[in-house]
Amino acid sequence: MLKADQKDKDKLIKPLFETGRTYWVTIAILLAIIGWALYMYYRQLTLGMKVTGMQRPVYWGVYMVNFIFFIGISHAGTLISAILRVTGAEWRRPITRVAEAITAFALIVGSLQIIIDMGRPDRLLSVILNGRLQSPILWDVLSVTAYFLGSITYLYLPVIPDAALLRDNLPPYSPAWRKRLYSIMALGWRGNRTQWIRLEKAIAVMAVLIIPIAVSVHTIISWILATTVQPGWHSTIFGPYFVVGAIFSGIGALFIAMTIVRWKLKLEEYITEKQYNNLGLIFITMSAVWMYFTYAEHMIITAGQEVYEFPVLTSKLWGDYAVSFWVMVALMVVSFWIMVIPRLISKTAKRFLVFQPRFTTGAVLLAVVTGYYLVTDSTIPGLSGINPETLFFLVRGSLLVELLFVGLGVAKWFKTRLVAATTVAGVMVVIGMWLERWNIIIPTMTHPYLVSWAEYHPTITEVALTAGSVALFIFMFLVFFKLFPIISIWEVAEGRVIDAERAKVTIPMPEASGIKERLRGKGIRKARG
Amino acid sequence: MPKKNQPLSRREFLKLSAGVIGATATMGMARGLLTSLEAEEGETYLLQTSTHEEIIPTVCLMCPSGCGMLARVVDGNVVKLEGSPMHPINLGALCPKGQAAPELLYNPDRLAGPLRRVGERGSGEWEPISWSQAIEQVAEKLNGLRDAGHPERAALLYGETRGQMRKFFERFMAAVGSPNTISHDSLNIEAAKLGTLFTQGVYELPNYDLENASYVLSFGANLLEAGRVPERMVAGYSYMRRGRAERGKIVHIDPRQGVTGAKADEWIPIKPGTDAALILAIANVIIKTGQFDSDFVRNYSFGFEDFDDNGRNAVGFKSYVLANFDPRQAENITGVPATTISRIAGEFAGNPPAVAIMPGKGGLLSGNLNGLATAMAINCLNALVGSLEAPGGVLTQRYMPCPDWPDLPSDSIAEAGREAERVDGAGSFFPLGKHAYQAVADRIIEEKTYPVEVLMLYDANPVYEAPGGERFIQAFDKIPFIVSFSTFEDETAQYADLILPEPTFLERWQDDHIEGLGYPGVGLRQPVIEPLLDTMNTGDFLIEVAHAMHAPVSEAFPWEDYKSLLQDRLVDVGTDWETLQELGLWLTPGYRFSRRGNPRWIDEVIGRDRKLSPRDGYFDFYSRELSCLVADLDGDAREAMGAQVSGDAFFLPHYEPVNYEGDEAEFPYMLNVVTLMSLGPYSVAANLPTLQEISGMVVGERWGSWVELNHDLGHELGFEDKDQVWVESPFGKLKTKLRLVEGMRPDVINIPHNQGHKAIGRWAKDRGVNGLEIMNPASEPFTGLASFTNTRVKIYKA
Amino acid sequence: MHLDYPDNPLIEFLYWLINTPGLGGIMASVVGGGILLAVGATLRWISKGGQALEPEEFAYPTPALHSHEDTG
Amino acid sequence: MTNWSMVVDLDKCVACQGCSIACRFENNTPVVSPEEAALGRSILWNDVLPMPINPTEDIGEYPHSRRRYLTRPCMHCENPPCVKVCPVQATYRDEEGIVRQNYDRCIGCRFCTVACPYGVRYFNWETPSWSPEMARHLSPERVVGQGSLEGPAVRPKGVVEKCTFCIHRLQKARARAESEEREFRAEEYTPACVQTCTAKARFFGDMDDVTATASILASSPRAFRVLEDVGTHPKVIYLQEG
Repeated sequence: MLKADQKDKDKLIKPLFETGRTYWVTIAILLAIIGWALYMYYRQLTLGMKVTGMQRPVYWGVYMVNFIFFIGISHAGTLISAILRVTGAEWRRPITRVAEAITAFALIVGSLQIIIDMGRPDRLLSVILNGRLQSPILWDVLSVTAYFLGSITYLYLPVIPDAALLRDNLPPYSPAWRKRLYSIMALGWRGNRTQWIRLEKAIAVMAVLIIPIAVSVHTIISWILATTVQPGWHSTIFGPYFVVGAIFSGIGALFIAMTIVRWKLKLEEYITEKQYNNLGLIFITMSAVWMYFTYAEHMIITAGQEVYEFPVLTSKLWGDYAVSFWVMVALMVVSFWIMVIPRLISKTAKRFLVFQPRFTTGAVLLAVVTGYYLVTDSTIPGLSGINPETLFFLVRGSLLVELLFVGLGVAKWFKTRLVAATTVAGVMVVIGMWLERWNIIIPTMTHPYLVSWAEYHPTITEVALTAGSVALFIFMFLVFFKLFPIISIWEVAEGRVIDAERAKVTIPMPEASGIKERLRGKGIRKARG
Repeated sequence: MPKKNQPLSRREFLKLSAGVIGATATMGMARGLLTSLEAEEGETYLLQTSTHEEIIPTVCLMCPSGCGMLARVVDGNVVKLEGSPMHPINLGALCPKGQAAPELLYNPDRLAGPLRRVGERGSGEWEPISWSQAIEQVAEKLNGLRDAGHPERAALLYGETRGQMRKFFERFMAAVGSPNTISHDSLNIEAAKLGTLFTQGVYELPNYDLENASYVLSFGANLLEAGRVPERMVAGYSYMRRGRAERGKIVHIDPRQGVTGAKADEWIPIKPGTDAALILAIANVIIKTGQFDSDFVRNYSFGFEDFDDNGRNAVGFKSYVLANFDPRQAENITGVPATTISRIAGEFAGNPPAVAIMPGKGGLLSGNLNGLATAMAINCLNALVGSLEAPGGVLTQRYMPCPDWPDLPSDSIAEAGREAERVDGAGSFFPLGKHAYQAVADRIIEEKTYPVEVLMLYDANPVYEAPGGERFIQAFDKIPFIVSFSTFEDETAQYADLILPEPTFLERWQDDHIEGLGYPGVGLRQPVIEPLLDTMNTGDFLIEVAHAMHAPVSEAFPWEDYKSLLQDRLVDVGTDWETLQELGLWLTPGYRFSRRGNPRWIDEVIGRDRKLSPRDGYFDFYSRELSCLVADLDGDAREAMGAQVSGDAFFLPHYEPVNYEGDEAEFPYMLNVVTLMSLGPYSVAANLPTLQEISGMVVGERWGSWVELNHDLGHELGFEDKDQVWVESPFGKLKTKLRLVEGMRPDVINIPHNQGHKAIGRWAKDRGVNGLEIMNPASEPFTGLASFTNTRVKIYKA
Repeated sequence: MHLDYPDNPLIEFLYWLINTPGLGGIMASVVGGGILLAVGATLRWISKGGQALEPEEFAYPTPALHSHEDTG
Repeated sequence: MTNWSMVVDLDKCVACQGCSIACRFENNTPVVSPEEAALGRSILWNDVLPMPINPTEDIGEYPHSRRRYLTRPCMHCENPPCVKVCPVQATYRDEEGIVRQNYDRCIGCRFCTVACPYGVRYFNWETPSWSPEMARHLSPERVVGQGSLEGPAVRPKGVVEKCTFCIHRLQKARARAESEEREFRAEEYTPACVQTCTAKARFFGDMDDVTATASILASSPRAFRVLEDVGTHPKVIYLQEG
């Protein structure tokens, strides 16, 4: 009999057996959406792909965008948790389970997109029977299979001790099937030393193996596009660009999941600001790298004299896809801003006018007014004498300055609200990364070489199936975490022990006069004990 | 041979018993039979094909080209049509319309049998009747007219008649006693034919020896999309371009670039309706530089120099042109720079053989005599450089010899009826006119002549194809009995009392003169399969009607049916019926040029069809035929009828400014309706879904209409490509999609023809717009030609 | 076209490898099957670890466990 | 070994679209509804494109503007990007250089349609349909083998189809030569578009036969290939205008 801590029991095990109304309502809504999507898919099967907005030349549409997006999200987990495990980052412990679950479910939903996208899903088996290794689709089959199986394993291995713990600490009112489930899942886990050592070895090996597989998955997805000669896709940068984007969006998804879990299950004690802070730093890095790649990708097209690539670029910069492109850029910039700037602002910044709420409010109002004039293109009273070209720059310039001030004010507000800032950034990045996939696939598809340029508008079928996919993802998440603890109990417990051990080590503080104050000023405290 | 992936393992497969299609195989064995034998036990088929296959030659009728076709009939179904390699017009090729003809044959909207109207006219309520009932009813009506002594009150409007059909109709109506056999020529080719008659003296469209021409000037002749014989022109063009050692040059002069302008070596946008001025300016340069064919001009033409007309010094072509058409003057009229005119003139005269081409249809008709004058000018230009009846120049059409029709039985009622004025006023109200199809509606409404009591419509859909065709519906109110022979319930058939559907051209007997190459030939249209539906060849029907009528009409048609009539008529073509049936055509290949001045020149080339002026072998620069025809009208009378030049200029090719309908300030654009290669001129083509799908290739549209406007101008006016716009003329307005195109004069807009049907079938109905609806419905007072291309329009956003 | 591959058996073999339908499926099956086998074996190995004759059972991996490992 | 190839003389071509429609009736491509056609879902294995089809190049200012027209069958590339990406070898290049398509194996992933820079591959967005009357003009020919269905056979929905150079005509011509116990000659095989070409602008033949008209024309100084720079090595060779 393994004994769980009372705290873990209350916080992590009890919720598995107590289900509120909200949960069931959510499940019902999700099932309704999934049902709708199933119906729409049935229509697509019987009527053909004509129910989608895809066409010639836009042979790939939202399904493909979803595919890349979900596979990208899947990098949340396994890759992050694997990297953190391998590098021995202690703070990873409370979030590994969530991350790994995201991976497994995003992979399922992502792979499903390919089947949805196929004209002949009944011939799926043909890919195995007649698979040709020259086709990047086969590379994908290989790497996604490997990644999926690896991720499932990687999700499952740490579940074993928890399943055993659950098996032994079931509340009295739990149904019998759960006992059976946990017994089976625990694989006869006894918790003796050999098992622990073997488990940890297996996890360590998996963590190392999963990293190259994960990198390969998104590289290969990018190669599906990059191995064709279509304008805008045939780029060497795509491999790393997609991997970075995947990790980036994965962290964003992880932030959202973490926050919801933390809020709903009141796990503030487990998932602390430390996780947000540290993960946030990785996020900032990825954001910067992503922006670098994005810039590089577009920069090279701008400088190149490719007559076929240039329209793809311009359609993003000021053409049909300007909205999705600039919204993506804005989301990324703002998310970067609210992650970075609050960290740079000093606590005492309040004494500057620009950080005061009333100043920010003023800037917001002014920005709204300026924006209004800009959008409606109306004349500004009192400025009619100015040369229109000067005015053009004047209005845009002042809007920019106003927005900068708004940004500073907002950053100050976020300074003390790390979780909020991170979550908002996460949401932005998830949306932004979906748009990024859209901006990569659709403008190229609509601007091919020798087919008349086209417009692509997703139909209700595609919307339904996208909604259904998201719903399915959340549904699997909810079901899984009704069965298994959201936080790897044993890992957290191990972490507590390690923390406790570390706490015993004291670094003595130099006592030289003045130094204490100076350090304190930089936010470094004297070690306790 | 590779073993792997070898597409066909022979022994395993089938054996073929006889010939098959494929370009090389068709000539001698037009009737092939392809059967597959059983495969040996346990072996797989690689190619599965039909068990029974036949190749039957026939002649296409999707446009007036009359291309030879080989129908591939597989198990009783027509699955493919190929061009007949023997046929001189298409030489084995076939355009999209011909290729798509199986959709006409198997069109689900075809009428399944004869119908009689039961509801109100136009209500679409019909009852099926039997053919004998139909024959009886029509015969009864015609007998009734004859009994009342008014056989002229029967009228027949016809569209495309091939081979014997036109003469057959004329004979039928003559036997009944009516002069009213009215062709739709006045909508399209009549101006060109009259222009040729008044100069060269033959009432024919000129044919062009493109194969041998070095330099081709095309005046609005959209020869690569829709001429009179597009397929023939394409074949000639292709040979001129790359079939021989030296590539010929084509200059296309047209406000719209189109495919022809795009393919031509040079495209010269010209102000619409001013071609005559350009042509005469070219003639001016040629005369001034002395580059004309002086032998021809001196020895075989009339009216080049001034001449003495009963003591009056009449102005000849030379002095008229020199005085009035200096390139600088022409520049002001045409918008073509004088330098360009001079250059073109030099190239034209300096690169013999050179030929100027006139449009077979459309383009020339511009509201007043200008169209006719332009056609005359083009003929004169060809004559000036000696390109008439010369290799690389203009060829004159000859026909296969046919026996004379037997004399009509003596019939006093009919004879009296035939003497009556034509209901369309051609030859009387319109002194130069031969047919005035579109004028029929107004003249019936206004009761200009006697009432029409029986109207028959053969391939005639005036409600759709005549400008302002709605007026025909009004006119129909005054006609008690209307019979349509339409295969489909088209816009006009909707208002008929009887619809007696004719089988499609793939199911009927008909002959076809091979036109466009000059030399005689005849094609034979034969049923490639048994008629699918309860239809009847109109020829057969009218013979049956004649037989059912009282004597002497019944005696006028000693033939059992139309096929036996054809057998009788084609007895002299030089081969027997079986060979004709097997090959689908017979011809005397090779154009034989007549030497200038010899008897064949006089009999066949110059002056053949002159009625009033001498058939002396002189080409008329100054039209004697025309002057005889309008001898009754003095200068003032001519002016009253709208002529804008006075004196001798009227009889010379001249330029008349177009009288536009619509004020230029309010209606800034000229509306032009263009025929496309894809949909062609015939209404039924609009109901072939395949043709609808490819209809708008030139602008990247499918299914439906659009209006073309100059790209830069459109942007200047604030239009965006693909905007919905109204096109409004003084006669009405239409809403359609705007397409901005680069190759287009800024003062012209184009609407493609053959869309905007209100009937016919599921694919044609309510699709796009019919530009003719808003065009001027007037007729030209001298010739009775439909003068609709003088319509001005404006466009604005919808 | 002058892009033909050299007449090298290795290259020909590789081309055969990537261009033959079915091989991709076999490869995918091998990879998938291999992973499944390896995972199964690992799980079995971990599960079998429970049969070791060790009296202590650890709900969590404690320092005691680790320190023992260090020394053992 | 034969190496089938086509030459199109654009100086002769008049953009009549006879080729497109001959192809339709030879190969049973369906007509799609106007709504579908507006989405570019028309299936014309050989299409005629007004060039430039997209504003990637200038066609000049009025009155010196010049449209060009390009008739475009499948290029049957020597280095076909579509074949490389097909995961199941539903499309492949046979030993005579014809890029073929097996409707029975295609899984409808549309990778090939995306990979093809010429847009010659068409996807069946719905089940092709004809009214019972219209269905009578369908050609009964089909090329079948174990697990393969090619040629004019009516396609099911959800698969990709394309120009085959009328592969069934080649097989038919070979069978005929066989039944007549003689050598097959390259001239006996002509795709439908070449046969119907109104301007005689198309030439078809064996590129490996130096005496064939097509291969002589292919060495013309006017010869060019479309999108040569994407490295597909098309076997449809065009001859420039002028």
